[in-house]
Amino acid sequence: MQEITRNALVEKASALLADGTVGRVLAWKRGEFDYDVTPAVFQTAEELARDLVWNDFCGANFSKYLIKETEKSDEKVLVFLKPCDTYSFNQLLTEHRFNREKVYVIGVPCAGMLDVEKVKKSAEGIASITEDSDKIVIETLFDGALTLDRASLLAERCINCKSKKHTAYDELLGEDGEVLDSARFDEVAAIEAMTPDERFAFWQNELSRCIRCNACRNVCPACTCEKCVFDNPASGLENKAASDSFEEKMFHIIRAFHVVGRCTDCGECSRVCPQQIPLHLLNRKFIKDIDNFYGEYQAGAEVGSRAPIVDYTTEDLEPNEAVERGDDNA
Amino acid sequence: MVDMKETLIPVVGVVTDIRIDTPDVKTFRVVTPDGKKAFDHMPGQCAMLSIPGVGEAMFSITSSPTNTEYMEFSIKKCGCVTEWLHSMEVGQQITIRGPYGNAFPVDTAFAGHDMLFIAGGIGLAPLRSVINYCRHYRDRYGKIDIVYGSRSMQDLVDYREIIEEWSKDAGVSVHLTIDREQPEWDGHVGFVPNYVKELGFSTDKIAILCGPPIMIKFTLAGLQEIGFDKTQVYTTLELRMKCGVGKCGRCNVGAKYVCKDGPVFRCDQIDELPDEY
Amino acid sequence: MQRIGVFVCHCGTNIAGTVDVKAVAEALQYEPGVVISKEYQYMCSQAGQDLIKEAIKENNLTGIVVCSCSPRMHEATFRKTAAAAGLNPYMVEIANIREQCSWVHKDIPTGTEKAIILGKAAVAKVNLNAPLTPGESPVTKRALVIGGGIAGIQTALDIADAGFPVDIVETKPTIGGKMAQLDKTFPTLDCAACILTPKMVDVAQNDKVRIFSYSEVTDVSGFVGNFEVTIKRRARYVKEDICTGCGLCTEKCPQKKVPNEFNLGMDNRRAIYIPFAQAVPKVATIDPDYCTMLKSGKCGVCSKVCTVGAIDYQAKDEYLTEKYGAIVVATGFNPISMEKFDEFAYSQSKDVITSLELERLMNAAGPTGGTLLRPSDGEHPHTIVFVQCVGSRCASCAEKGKEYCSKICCMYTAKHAMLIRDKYPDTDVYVFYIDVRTPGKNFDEFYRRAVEEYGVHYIKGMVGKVSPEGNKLKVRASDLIDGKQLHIDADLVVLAAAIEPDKSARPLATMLTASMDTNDFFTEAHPKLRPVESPTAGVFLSGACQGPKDIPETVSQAGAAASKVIGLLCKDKLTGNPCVAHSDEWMCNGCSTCEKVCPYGAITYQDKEFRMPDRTVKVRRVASVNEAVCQGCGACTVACMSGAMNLKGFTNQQIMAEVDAICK
Amino acid sequence: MQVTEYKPLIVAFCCNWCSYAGADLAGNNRLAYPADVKIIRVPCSCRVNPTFILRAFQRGADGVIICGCHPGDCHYTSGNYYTRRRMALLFSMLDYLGIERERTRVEWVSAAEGAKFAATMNDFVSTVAALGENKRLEDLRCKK
Amino acid sequence: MRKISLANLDALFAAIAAEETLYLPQDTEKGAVYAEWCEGATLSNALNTVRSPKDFFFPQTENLMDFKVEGKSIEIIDTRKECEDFVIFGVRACDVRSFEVLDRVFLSEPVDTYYKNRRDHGVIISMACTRPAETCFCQTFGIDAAAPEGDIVCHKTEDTLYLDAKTEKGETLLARLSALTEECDTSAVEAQQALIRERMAKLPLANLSASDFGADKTMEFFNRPEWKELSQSCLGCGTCTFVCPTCQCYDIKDFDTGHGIKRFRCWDSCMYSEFTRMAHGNNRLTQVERFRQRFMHKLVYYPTNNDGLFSCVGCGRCLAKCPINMNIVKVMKTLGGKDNG
Repeated sequence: MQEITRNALVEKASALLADGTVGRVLAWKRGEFDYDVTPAVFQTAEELARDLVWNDFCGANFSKYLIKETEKSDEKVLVFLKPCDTYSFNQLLTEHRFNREKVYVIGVPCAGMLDVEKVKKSAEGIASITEDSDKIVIETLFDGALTLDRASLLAERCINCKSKKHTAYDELLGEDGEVLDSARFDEVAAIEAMTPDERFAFWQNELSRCIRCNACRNVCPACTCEKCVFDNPASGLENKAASDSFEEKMFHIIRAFHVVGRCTDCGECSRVCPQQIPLHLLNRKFIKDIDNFYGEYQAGAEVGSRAPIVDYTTEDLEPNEAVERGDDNA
Repeated sequence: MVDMKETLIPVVGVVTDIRIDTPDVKTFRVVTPDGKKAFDHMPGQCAMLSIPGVGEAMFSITSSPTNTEYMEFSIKKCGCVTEWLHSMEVGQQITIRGPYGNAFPVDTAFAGHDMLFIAGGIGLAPLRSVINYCRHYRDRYGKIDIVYGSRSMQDLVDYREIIEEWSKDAGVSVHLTIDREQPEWDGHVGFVPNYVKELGFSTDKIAILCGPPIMIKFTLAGLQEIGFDKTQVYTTLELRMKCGVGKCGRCNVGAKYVCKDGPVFRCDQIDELPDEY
Repeated sequence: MQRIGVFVCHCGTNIAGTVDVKAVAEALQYEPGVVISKEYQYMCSQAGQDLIKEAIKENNLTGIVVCSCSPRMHEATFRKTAAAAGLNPYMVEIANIREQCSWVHKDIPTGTEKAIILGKAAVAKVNLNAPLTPGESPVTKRALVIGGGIAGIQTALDIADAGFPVDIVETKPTIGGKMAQLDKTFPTLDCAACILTPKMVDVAQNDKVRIFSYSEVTDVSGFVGNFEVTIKRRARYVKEDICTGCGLCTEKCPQKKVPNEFNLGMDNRRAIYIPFAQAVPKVATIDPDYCTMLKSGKCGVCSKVCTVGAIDYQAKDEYLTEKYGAIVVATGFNPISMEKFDEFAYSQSKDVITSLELERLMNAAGPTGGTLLRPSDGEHPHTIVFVQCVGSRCASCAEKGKEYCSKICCMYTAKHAMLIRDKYPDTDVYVFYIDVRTPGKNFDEFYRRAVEEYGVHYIKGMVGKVSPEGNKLKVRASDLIDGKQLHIDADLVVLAAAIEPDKSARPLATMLTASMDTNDFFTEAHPKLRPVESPTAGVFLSGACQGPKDIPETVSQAGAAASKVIGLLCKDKLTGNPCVAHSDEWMCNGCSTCEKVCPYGAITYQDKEFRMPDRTVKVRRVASVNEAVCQGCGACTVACMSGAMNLKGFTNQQIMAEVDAICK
Repeated sequence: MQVTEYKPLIVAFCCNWCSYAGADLAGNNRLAYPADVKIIRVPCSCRVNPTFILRAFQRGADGVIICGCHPGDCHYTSGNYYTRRRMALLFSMLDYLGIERERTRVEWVSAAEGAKFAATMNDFVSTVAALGENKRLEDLRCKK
Repeated sequence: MRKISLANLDALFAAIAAEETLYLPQDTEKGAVYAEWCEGATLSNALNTVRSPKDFFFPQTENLMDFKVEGKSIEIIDTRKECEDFVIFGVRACDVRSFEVLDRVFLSEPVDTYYKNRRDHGVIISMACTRPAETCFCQTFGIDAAAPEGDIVCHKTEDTLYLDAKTEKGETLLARLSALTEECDTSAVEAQQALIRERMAKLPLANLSASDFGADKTMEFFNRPEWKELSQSCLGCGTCTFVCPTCQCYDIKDFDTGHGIKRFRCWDSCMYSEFTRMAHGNNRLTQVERFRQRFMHKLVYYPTNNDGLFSCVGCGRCLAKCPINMNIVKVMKTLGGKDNG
């Protein structure tokens, strides 16, 4: 259950629209079903009152939308950011992707978001979903009502939440949290602990399901290139649907490499993957390695920080040792 | 089943002649390896040329169907396929498939009419096929007027053919214009739409327009000003064609597929399409 | 599509011996873009170059591939050839089928197959080459010489003679370097001071030369013709322009117990000192480590005695930034530490000394006034043992010594032995050696005189152990020729210590981006053909910083370096390397990642207006590269995610084409 | 029984200033190494984009080695330091994906180390040869 | 009508697989997928597969032809091969309809022989849906989940599978399986159909109507201002098009293998910003146009050219998979006035 109510968001946004602080509001919009929430731009208090939602399914990270949204006019854009979203927000500012002055950030505390896939796995034919503190009640079409532990339906990225602390905001609703000690690298470590053959089999199985829909890339707040190398025939890397399993590996390795030191581990890639490929495990591997090799670094923790991939010391470990070092940490 | 002809599989073509028309337009003559024309076509139809490894691109066939020996393509350099084509030498093989799209109604709607061809820049390429078809079957058509303009004298495609053949034909009037004054040019200077209005044609003709979108827009307006009806005006939207067979999903303007329903459209038909071209 | 000519060189039998060059030429003829493929005996010869030129003209070639020796050898040659035939020089690619093929592979099928693949890769690359035009940059007509020893002095003088201003930066309070510490010089036995000090005076008096003594280089930026160097002028607490060098302060200073480094610690100096009588600049320097005034604020004697008021206890290190067109490195050498050579008891006995210490002991201005006396008891030594190659040619003792030959030891030892025998005929002198190396004009004659006229005992063999016993040094050695063990009771043992580059060289090399070998000697641009240039453009090498050398060699190299500098400074403009990074502004998203990895600060950002396809105007932040500053490393190209940053001459597409061709 | 010896295909990226010169020196000194090694000259090891490495594997390479100046000796001062970090991360990722770690390597070879160059290549070729054909990063379309 | 006890299902599958390759939905940790049947494989109970079965006829990538290029000459190699017979089991009513939608594109002149080849050799065994999901809206497009089309139509009850051949292909196959099945009446099936129809009527999207859309309505919808708002959060990814059973946009590309050129066809998406970029420019410049194209195509353009047939089958995959939960239902509800208001 989210600490802040939907009405608090509506009131706040309406007030800021009314006094002219902002011209538009980026927030979550109600959909057909209780779990179906769409990012939307609101321009009037009426729209907000009618359609804004704030519930356990507001996973979408608005940071990347700000690039497009701030270009549209001179008015300020109000955006609601969850703690993890603020990391992406800062990272985008580090990369000069939009003008901070044109954004009004309201930080919203987050109690974790539910994984729609998990919800659907536990119930067929969902008629409605209601929250009741730590329980989720799902009314189904054919099987009556189900009551489930909220914790059991939390998204992986929320179970392993890295921070409840907003790293950027103009105004905060409720209390700010702390950076957490999460177990987010456990899954990576588990894969590292496999034999090379097992690792290969694991990733071959995962990546071969990729349909190259580019949802992971297009949702990724770190993927903001004017033109992606994979869309650019001149890059020599362009490919659309994979004709050979090599291409999926190429795409995902290079994509992960391109966001090294820039990925904030927001987890959107895994959330949107229609094939449920655990893409965050690629990015997290890089984050884990960076922490191990070069000292802890959290992209987006502050604006203007220098990522380890664009830095060095004269005493860095050798690439040939890196793999072994990885093992030791496994 | 696999004995069926597959339209996506091309045939080999050999480039037997390359003519430099303008600084960025070359005309390529293509035959099959055994020296024949790859396939028959009608004026306005297109063919897909390709260089394996570089890609495919659609071009209007600029030679007339009446030419039974070979096909010609006037191609402007823009993009990687055309760049490659421009760097070819005689004897190079390419692949060719087609013909694609509909044709100008040369034997139906056009028959017996006075013809007014209006082209800008590389826009002459698709019209050349029709012009030469009409010249070939001269008695089927009335008076032929050709208004052709380009940025400069050097940018006039097929200049030699225009001067040495077209303008010498009986009943064919050629009106050339260039955008800006040039010392060696003693002809008309000015943009095509204005020139058309200046020339003030009688309105009992079929007009065929081809050129950059902006030219088409203003010339059409100009024609209407001098009394033409949109049903008398034809143009071609070949630039939107990609796969050639109307299946790849790109060429449609509204519900019309340029590959199948076009590329030749009468201007009143275009009016019925949503504004997406 | 390019029109490419392929030219396969036989290089006599160097290539043709292991590579079927005809087969290579034939195989490459069918590669995309290739219109002509030829082979010839020596492509780099005039006839070979003419063949290329003619082919370019006849076939309207737009690019050429030369399959020959390493591009490091003749890329420039063939670029010039292409340029002479009207082809852009950057439309040339070299397939290295000699150093990286024919010379390392044995049989013809293997060599030929690989040569063809390397040729294909070069063809694939040249297909994507674009003509490049180098940018131009102005030349600052001033040179910097780092190091004020004989090498630096000579270089500075020669540059100044040509009319260009030159600055010398010397870390010591005086210039003069190692040569100022020497007594006599081989093979002429003339006095070092007599030939060096006039040069020191010359340089001091030359109005084109500025000397920054007691100073060091702390930062170098820029590039050939346009270096910007920060020089730290260490506080000497004496105003250089006021001090007359009278020396009164150095006599009155109460702090007398400062080891005198000029005499290698064999005597003491004051806390305020002038290193030696002929020092340039002849001004005093206060040693802050020993000066009581500076350490505790109590004393001030020197200030009181100074008649001109030159003392300034408040002085601070000063930094000045100067622009230079060329930089000469002349950081010289030092004997290696003898601490680790326990077998020679250097640390245990004062009477085991190094040759440089011996120089001071024999120098009239030295601690003993030129009389050879044992450091331990001031007695006259009667038996002296010289040990050669201590730490030199020492493959097995790399942890304490050097693998290379220090080159000068044989000669100076002969000099020492001869001088001792001449001055003290009652002395027995033994020299233990591995080999005696005396190539050089009048060198062998000099050595033979030591043996034949002066009766020096040269013994081929190793000294196994030196052990102090009483006032003697027991020397155990082997005589390899007679095959017996020798025991000598020596009064003095002189170690010919290996020499190594000065410790300041390594950080300096980093600042200069100049490369060094594993021994920290500066690498020359070419060991034979460009011996006084560093691979880093605009950086030149003078003296022992490049490798062990004696005075005549040092002086001639100093002159050579000067002439290279003069050649550079004579130019008004330099044409740069056109293989620099370039940002495709349409693809750049202004993220600043490339800027962070650029070692030269060549990338800046600006807001630019772009006309978008929908005819709106958008202001975007995009990167641009300063082509004069970019050195073309390519770090930015990999940092750039979108591929907006590319390196001309080594584009992503070109390298991938090479990869593809190799992996075909 | 006739066994054709398996010949791996090795792509070596060598920086122009140190390793390429080191390879030349190996040639000057006639220090042999297998012809399976094909060298691509790059200005600096930091020019090597991970995509080049994957591309080589896609196209049939069995091993990729990157050679640059020794850390601290980079002609461009810091290029190889970036290489070191980039490749450390990339190699670790490839290993994580179960791709044989021995197929990729970074070696620092100076212009003076002709012998090291030859020895490195000999060692790398035999290591890769022992692994056999690259199956895990291959593109079947590129197989003959 | 024939029937077989569910206990004998494996035998049925084995019998089919003995002669043709048999594909059926199988459960994985990440949802149901069509996979080749092999000993021990079980039929998924899931409503539908994550990816649609369009791959069987229009695979994500396929090689069209090869080229050998040497010097200036080119050799074209026709790599087409006669496809082997195969059977797809358990196709839902919506997906069966999608084949008709695809047929009208690929089998219209000029016939796409790659598609036809596979289509000719595929037998479709469909399966009625007893437990439709909240995202289902096939009935909007006149599809009856209780009575799918297909070569053979199946109904699965608690203990029995009922099979009914609807085409010649189906008859042939069913005849071959006659030893395993037994003739039966239609009462059980009819009972199930009644239940399905009752359930369908109760679905949240049961009342969604397509009547506002259809042939020749281009001008009515093309310039509607709502497109902008609907498309504003679209990521421009291809998820909806790739999970869609009827999306068939493709691209033809060449791949240089180093020893020849492969010309292949792969799925493309009209949602991609690069989709209509050609040498002369891009005629769908912003996501508004691309987004509009997709839905106009499904709801207007396709019906205009295909006798009013919609090219959406209401399978609900895009509703489930769109990263931002924008979908055709929301588009229809926003644009379609009177019935969906």
